[in-house]
Amino acid sequence: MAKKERPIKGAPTARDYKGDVNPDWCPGCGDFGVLASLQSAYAELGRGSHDHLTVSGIGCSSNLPGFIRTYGMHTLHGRSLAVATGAKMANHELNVVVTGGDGDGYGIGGNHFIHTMRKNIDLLYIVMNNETYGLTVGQASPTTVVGEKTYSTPFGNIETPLNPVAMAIVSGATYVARAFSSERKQLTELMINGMQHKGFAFIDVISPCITWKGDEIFDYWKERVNMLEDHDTSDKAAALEQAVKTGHDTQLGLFYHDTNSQSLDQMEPVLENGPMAHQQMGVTPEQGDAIIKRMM
Amino acid sequence: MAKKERPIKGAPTARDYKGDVNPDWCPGCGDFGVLASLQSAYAELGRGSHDHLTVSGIGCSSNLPGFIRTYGMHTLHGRSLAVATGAKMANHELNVVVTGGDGDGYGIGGNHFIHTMRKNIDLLYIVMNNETYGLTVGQASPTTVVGEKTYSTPFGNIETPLNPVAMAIVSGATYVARAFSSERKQLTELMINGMQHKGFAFIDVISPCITWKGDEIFDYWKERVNMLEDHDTSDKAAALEQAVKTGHDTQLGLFYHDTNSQSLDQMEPVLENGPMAHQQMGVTPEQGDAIIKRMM
Amino acid sequence: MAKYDFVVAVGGAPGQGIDTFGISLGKICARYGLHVSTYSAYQSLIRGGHTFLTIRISSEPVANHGDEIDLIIALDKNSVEKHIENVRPGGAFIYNEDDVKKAPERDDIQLCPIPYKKFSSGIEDRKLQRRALNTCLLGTTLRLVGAELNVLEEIIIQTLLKRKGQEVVDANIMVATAGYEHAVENFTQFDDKFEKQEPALAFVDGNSAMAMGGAAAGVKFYSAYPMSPSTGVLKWMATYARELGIMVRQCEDEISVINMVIGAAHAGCRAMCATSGGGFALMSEAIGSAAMMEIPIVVINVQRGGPSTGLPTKTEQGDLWQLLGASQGDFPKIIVAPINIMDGFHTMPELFNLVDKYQCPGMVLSDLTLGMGFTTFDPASINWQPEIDRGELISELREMDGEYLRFQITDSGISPRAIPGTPGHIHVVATDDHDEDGGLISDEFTNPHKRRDIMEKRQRKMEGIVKLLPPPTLEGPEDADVTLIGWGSTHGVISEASQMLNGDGIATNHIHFKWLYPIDEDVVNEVLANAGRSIIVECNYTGQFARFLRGETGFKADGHIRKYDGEPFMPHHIVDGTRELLIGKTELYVPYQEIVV
Amino acid sequence: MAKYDFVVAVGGAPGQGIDTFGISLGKICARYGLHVSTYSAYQSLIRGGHTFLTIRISSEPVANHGDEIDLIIALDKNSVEKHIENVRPGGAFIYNEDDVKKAPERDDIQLCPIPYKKFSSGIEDRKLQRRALNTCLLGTTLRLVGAELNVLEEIIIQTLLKRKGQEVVDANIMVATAGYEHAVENFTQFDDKFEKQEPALAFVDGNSAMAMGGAAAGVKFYSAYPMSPSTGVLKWMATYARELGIMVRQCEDEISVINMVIGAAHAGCRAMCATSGGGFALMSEAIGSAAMMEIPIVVINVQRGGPSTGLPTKTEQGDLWQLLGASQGDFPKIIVAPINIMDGFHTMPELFNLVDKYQCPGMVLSDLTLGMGFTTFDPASINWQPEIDRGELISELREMDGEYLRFQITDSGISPRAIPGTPGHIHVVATDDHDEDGGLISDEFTNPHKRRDIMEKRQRKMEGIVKLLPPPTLEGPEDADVTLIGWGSTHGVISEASQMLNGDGIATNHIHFKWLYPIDEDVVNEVLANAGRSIIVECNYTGQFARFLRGETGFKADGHIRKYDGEPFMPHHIVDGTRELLIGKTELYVPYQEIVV
Ligand SMILES: Cc1ncc(C[n+]2csc(CCOP(=O)(O)OP(=O)(O)O)c2C)c(N)n1
Ligand SMILES: Cc1ncc(C[n+]2csc(CCOP(=O)(O)OP(=O)(O)O)c2C)c(N)n1
Ligand code: SF4
Ligand code: SF4
Ligand SMILES: [Mg+2]
Ligand SMILES: [Mg+2]
Repeated sequence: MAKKERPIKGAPTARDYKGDVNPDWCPGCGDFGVLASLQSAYAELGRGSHDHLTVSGIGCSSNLPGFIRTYGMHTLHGRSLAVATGAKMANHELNVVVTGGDGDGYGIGGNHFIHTMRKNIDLLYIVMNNETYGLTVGQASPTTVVGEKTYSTPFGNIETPLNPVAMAIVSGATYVARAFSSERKQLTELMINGMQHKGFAFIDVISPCITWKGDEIFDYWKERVNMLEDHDTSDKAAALEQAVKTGHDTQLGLFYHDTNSQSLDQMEPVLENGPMAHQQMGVTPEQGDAIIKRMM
Repeated sequence: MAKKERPIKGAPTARDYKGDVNPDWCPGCGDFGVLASLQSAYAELGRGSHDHLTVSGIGCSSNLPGFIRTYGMHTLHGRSLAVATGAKMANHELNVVVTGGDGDGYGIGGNHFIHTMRKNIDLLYIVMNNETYGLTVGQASPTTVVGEKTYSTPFGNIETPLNPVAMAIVSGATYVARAFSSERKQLTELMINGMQHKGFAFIDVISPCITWKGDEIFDYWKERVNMLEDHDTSDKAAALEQAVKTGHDTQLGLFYHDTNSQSLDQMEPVLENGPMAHQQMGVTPEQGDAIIKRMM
Repeated sequence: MAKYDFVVAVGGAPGQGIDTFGISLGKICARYGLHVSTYSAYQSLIRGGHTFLTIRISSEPVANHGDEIDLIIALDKNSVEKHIENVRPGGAFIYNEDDVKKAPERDDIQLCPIPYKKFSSGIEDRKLQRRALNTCLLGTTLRLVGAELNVLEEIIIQTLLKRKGQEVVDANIMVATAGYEHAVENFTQFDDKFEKQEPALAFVDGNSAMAMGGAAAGVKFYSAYPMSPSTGVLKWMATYARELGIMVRQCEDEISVINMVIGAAHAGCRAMCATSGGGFALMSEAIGSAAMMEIPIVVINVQRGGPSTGLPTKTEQGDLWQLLGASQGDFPKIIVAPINIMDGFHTMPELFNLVDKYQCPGMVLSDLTLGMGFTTFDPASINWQPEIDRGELISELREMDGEYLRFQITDSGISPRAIPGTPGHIHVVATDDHDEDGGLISDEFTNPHKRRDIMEKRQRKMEGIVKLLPPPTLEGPEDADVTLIGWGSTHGVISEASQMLNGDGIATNHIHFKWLYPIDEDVVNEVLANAGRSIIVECNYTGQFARFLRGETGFKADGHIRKYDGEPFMPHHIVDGTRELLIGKTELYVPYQEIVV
Repeated sequence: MAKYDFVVAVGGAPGQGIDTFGISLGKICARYGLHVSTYSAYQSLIRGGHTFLTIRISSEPVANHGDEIDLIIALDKNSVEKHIENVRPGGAFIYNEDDVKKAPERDDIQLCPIPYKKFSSGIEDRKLQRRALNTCLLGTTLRLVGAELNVLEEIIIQTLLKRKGQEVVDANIMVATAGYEHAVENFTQFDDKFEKQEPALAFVDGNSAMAMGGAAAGVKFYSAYPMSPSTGVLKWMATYARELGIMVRQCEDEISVINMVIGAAHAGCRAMCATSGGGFALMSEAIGSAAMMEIPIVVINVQRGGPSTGLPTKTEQGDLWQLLGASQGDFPKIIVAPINIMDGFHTMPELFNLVDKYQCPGMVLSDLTLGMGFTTFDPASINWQPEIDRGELISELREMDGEYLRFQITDSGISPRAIPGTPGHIHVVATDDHDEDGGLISDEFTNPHKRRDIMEKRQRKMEGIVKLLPPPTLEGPEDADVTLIGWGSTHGVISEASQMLNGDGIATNHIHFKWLYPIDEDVVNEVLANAGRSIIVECNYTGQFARFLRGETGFKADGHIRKYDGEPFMPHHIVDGTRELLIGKTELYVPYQEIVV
């Protein structure tokens, strides 16, 4: 989608981040809320729209970069975090936001998920978790609950779902939250703070799929979510304890925020001279001589 | 390695599980201790040696199946857990043990690691964690500590290592332990209990590489390890708290043991008629007719 | 009886029940003993998507969706606008008159507006009302083609009663009847009408047919990661898992999928998986590992438009080179491309017997046209108990002279294979190269002579395989002026084009390849010796098969017809292309796609 | 000066410092201005491993390890037993006499036992004592070939002083001197001796040469997952990362490696990675994605013995088809196989300019022989500032008429590429197919005409590329009786075999392919028109290049020489094979590997 950069007059608004293409999601899809929040969050951040790069994998949710007015990459299924890491390392002045689905991020992309967090790459990763493979017509995903009948589990799923929030804390993410696509205000705030956080920020967003989960899915979630309160976000063990809690309720909010650790770009000495993409290319004659000398 | 099954007279001993090929590890390698413990554990279990299947990936540690007298598979780098899952699902009467290295299991194999645990496949997974890619001559691995100079990090590693024990607990392993290859007795016991545990049993074994870490590496570990004590292995939150502890000491022992959850083969209805590999193949005429009827 | 050949197409948005329409009409045809071939031009299920399903119905077996559409049913306004021009003159167009402000204008066809709101006003549940539209228009359709309404009623009961209940059944029957009756009163029937013929047929899609073939071949383990257009195989397997005793596992990614298949196959099950191009790319490393460990597996690649994520809902024959090149190094492997939907069924036991015998990976190259297309078949043509030959498989203790050598060097290259759990045959299989007893060549010692021996042992299996694979088929006159050459899924459409050319006085024959690798140069060249002016027809840009065939046999075709716009060939594309090529202005003809969805 | 040509080989266990021996001797030769080519037959570093390093030294440029060994140095007992027969008659054999109970028996060579224990008894540190053995025997070696000891001393200081300290330096110099002096007194020098020539050369391995070429080409991002035999590229990059300002990242797997490269390249860096066969298989999906998103990347595959994990420490040219078939569908790509070590250096900027211009993936096919082999080169022959042409890259706001279309349809197929961060050019790149402005064809709408246009746009780039790629080279007489045809790393050995055949009166020329894909059929056939009786020489089982070449050009060779035992060709293998093939008993000759490690 070509999205001619609109001249922004005055403070940017969410409208300035609207793409030229209308979202092709089913009416009522939870992803609309995430898109709207992200547009607000970008606007709030106040940088030029060309300073953002929105990277996704493949899935309904991963179509998002097409609907937003920033640079975008719609990469391979499961590979968004690796591509985004490469882009961030090449130009750490870009604000790189990664969006995708639970299948994309926790299924096929699981290895990049844990290792990108371990390395504390300075990204905001937003997963639209609808507990299904939406685009491929509703198979069980790594977050599908036990017992659920799906395209691939006609007699009910027998595999325990994974816990993205707990996984993120353990893996080394330094900003870990859960949100709900219908709780737009909280979601937007978490996004803004996540973009401002220097390090890996992760938001697991409950973003229901009405097509494969049925119309009642929003009510199901509205009835269960409640806000994480009286919680010390700097305490890792406490965050984990909250994260592994099971039961009827699902907590929303910021679970963990590590403000001490440095992100990889902050620790990488070769970035001292500015973004790689803008540094001098090649080898100077002096450098070349020094190299050759060691070979003689 | 062809390993003619030796007739076992009386109770089997570790010797009965010795392969025909001598380990090709560097003298002093930590993996010797793991091999010896595994041979003892197999013997202790008392089943026929052909009832075991030892599966590995690629790496120094992954050469282990060649040195042990059971059925063995030396699969692709990082893929042992997936192959082992397939074998277990095909014949759940086999005792399937998976062995490998930290690079194999936590690096390239990371996605299978978390998902095999999530599904609570009935395997024993032993990782010989030497905090390096031994076979490829000593690059940083996902467990290499910050600051370490390696082949790939000549100026010191800047990436935070991952925490296998915490990761395992969060991912859904139901038996999670850490051991040290020099603490043979504890290791053997953990292996036996792990094999007997119905579900995914995981042992992260500190198994030092003297070639890339230097001769002092054993002393380094001996000085740090101590036993996990006064710990309730059925308490997940407590196990996690122990697991995420940082500092000078490294705890050995069983962190978490969930005796309630069922393993996937126990929950899978198609296994009610015995191992897949021995069930009747094909479609009976009656079944065929029933299928066709739905297509008419 | 004169040949009956009629094409119906139905357009609408996802969620409007196009599939249901297609399956119901297909089953009705099947009950009439009429043959069907369908093609669905669709998009991923998200808003704005549009589907256009073509259903060709014939008194004779048919394997493409034809050139012309006799009757179109538009389920939404969009379809009215998009497809009004796609009906052949003299055809008919059925639509919901509530959808359109101004009736479509075409005076060379019969326009059949249906007052659906009126017919369905009795349905209180709004959603149900919306969803029953397709059944109403199907009622109208049946009348136009001269089929009986009660067959539809039976099918409504069969498919909906248990899942949806009486209310839904009643509503559907009510609107179907209204649609039918309205046609009786207002519209003219087509001259050619449905006539029952024996036997009654069954109706199946290509992915299910392959799954069924796998089940018949004795598959006991199936793993998958969803990927269009292959997911139907998973669906069939998951649906029948319990009934047939098949272990079905959905995995975290395609790498896991194939490695599980390898593990399950090693432990003694016939095991397979299906994916599409990108998933296959991820599997490619493990293909070589199966060959090295000499474990028989079957991998199905249902091709879609590439490159990369490409066109998930469109067709292509673009993965041939990917399969030929999958994984590093040289190793035994078999590649087969079923030539039509039911051939997908028959191929599976054939292939499983081969891979079991030769202990190597087998790859099936299907595509979206085949995998997601539907056909009818005679239930009697299905052999549910094909021969199952597991080759030299050892699962019990036995007398041996000397040690068991898993990779024993033999003349055939085949070494008896013991499965874990078998007493007396303990061994290790490895992806590192190894000697006869499995000892590693690479790490522990590296002996070029042993390596050469074991490499030659493995590759000798190819000599056995190539002898067992049937040669390409030759249809039509032996000495024709024109020879159309194709592979895999295009058999039906090329076959028909060839008949049309012959009908037009251009003597044409048709050589078709199903077994693609290994190729026996001499045998194939013997068949190709029958070629007249040769034209290779394939559904990709670079002529993947043409380049491969030339490399293996030296055969260079005189011309090429290629399509790479995502839509499958229609017979006239090939007929027109052949004419153009005969004029000789060009060596490559790329048909223009007239129907745009 | 007469041509000097001398082959030294050293055998021992890992940890005994064979590499050090090789690098020191190589550097000494380089300082003498002598040319060197090395081949190391080795195994993975674990106990029981054995390494045999062959170092050919010549007054003229040389690019293979030769046929005969003049002098062998055995660092352990194992090597004494294994290699005593490998010295040519008249050669010499140096060994540590403490190692052997009974002196080796050969009276046609000079045996040179060294009393190492005695020489090194002054070294107190046992480990140091053990490790200095190679230096001692190198001292002896230098005397036998007529080189001066002080050059070695300089090198010991250069390489050891900073890293290991004075004590280690002193110990090494001491034993080197003892070894040298002992030879002065006890052994006879070879007749042909080292003579200094100008210019002094530098000494480098193939992986480093490619890394250097990448750095010179302006690579700013390098990611890797370790895999033999490609890991040397990572090592060089990691070593020089800070000095040259290159971002080097080790990843969790090869999938991550290539996807990071794609991300970095999209954000504006020249980016590359290196791996071997199995790692490349994992990367294959992303190759197609780079082509679809039109992002220029470079991937190096340093081939090793396959299939699967195969022979990690052995060589093969077995991945050609893997590269040809990597990823589903058809897309623009470039495959190049450097013909010798320094060509690896020069190839990188050439390839980067091409992929930047055509915005597509470039693949480099090296192999173990090249990647882990060493050569000497004239520092003046290195261009550290090659032309860097980034093609149509936009990184600043500019005047435009109308909208920026990332995938603008142009005659060349090239569309100007803006990098993220550039004002005024916001766009999305996608692995789904798309139209000119990046809008998705597949999911949102599916238009066969747009698809065809964009597919043709992409593929038009191939027409531009193929015109820029140099044709295969022809060396030797134009009208020869025999033509040897090779590709990639075998250039040096085929070239020498061709000269030998000419010397023996068999008029031979040599056609060599470096740029493998795309191939211009007409241009290549013009070169091949010079072929006499043609023989394709390659290092794999199925004749991957022969089959590919025939497919692209129709050219069928008269005979084939193939090797697939893990060891590289020696010149006489090709000479012998050519003679056999000329007799005409066979079409395929597979040389016997005489030297077994
Ligand atoms: C390698 C590969 N495997 C499979 C697919 C098919 N595929 C496309 S989207 C998708 C699932 C998407 O699920 P999720 O990421 O949860 O996104 P959602 O559609 O639910 O938003 C799959 C499996 C693919 N494109 N590539
Ligand atoms: C796909 C693939 N990538 C890379 C390699 C190369 N490789 C072989 S062993 C190894 C690392 C092994 O490390 P680890 O698993 O920790 O085992 P260790 O040798 O330390 O015991 C690597 C990267 C490979 N064989 N396959
Ligand atoms: S299928 Fe589900 S996830 Fe996809 S767009 Fe529709 S509602 Fe959203
Ligand atoms: S390199 Fe390290 S891990 Fe490998 S065998 Fe030697 S000591 Fe063990
Ligand atoms: Mg999802
Ligand atoms: Mg390790």
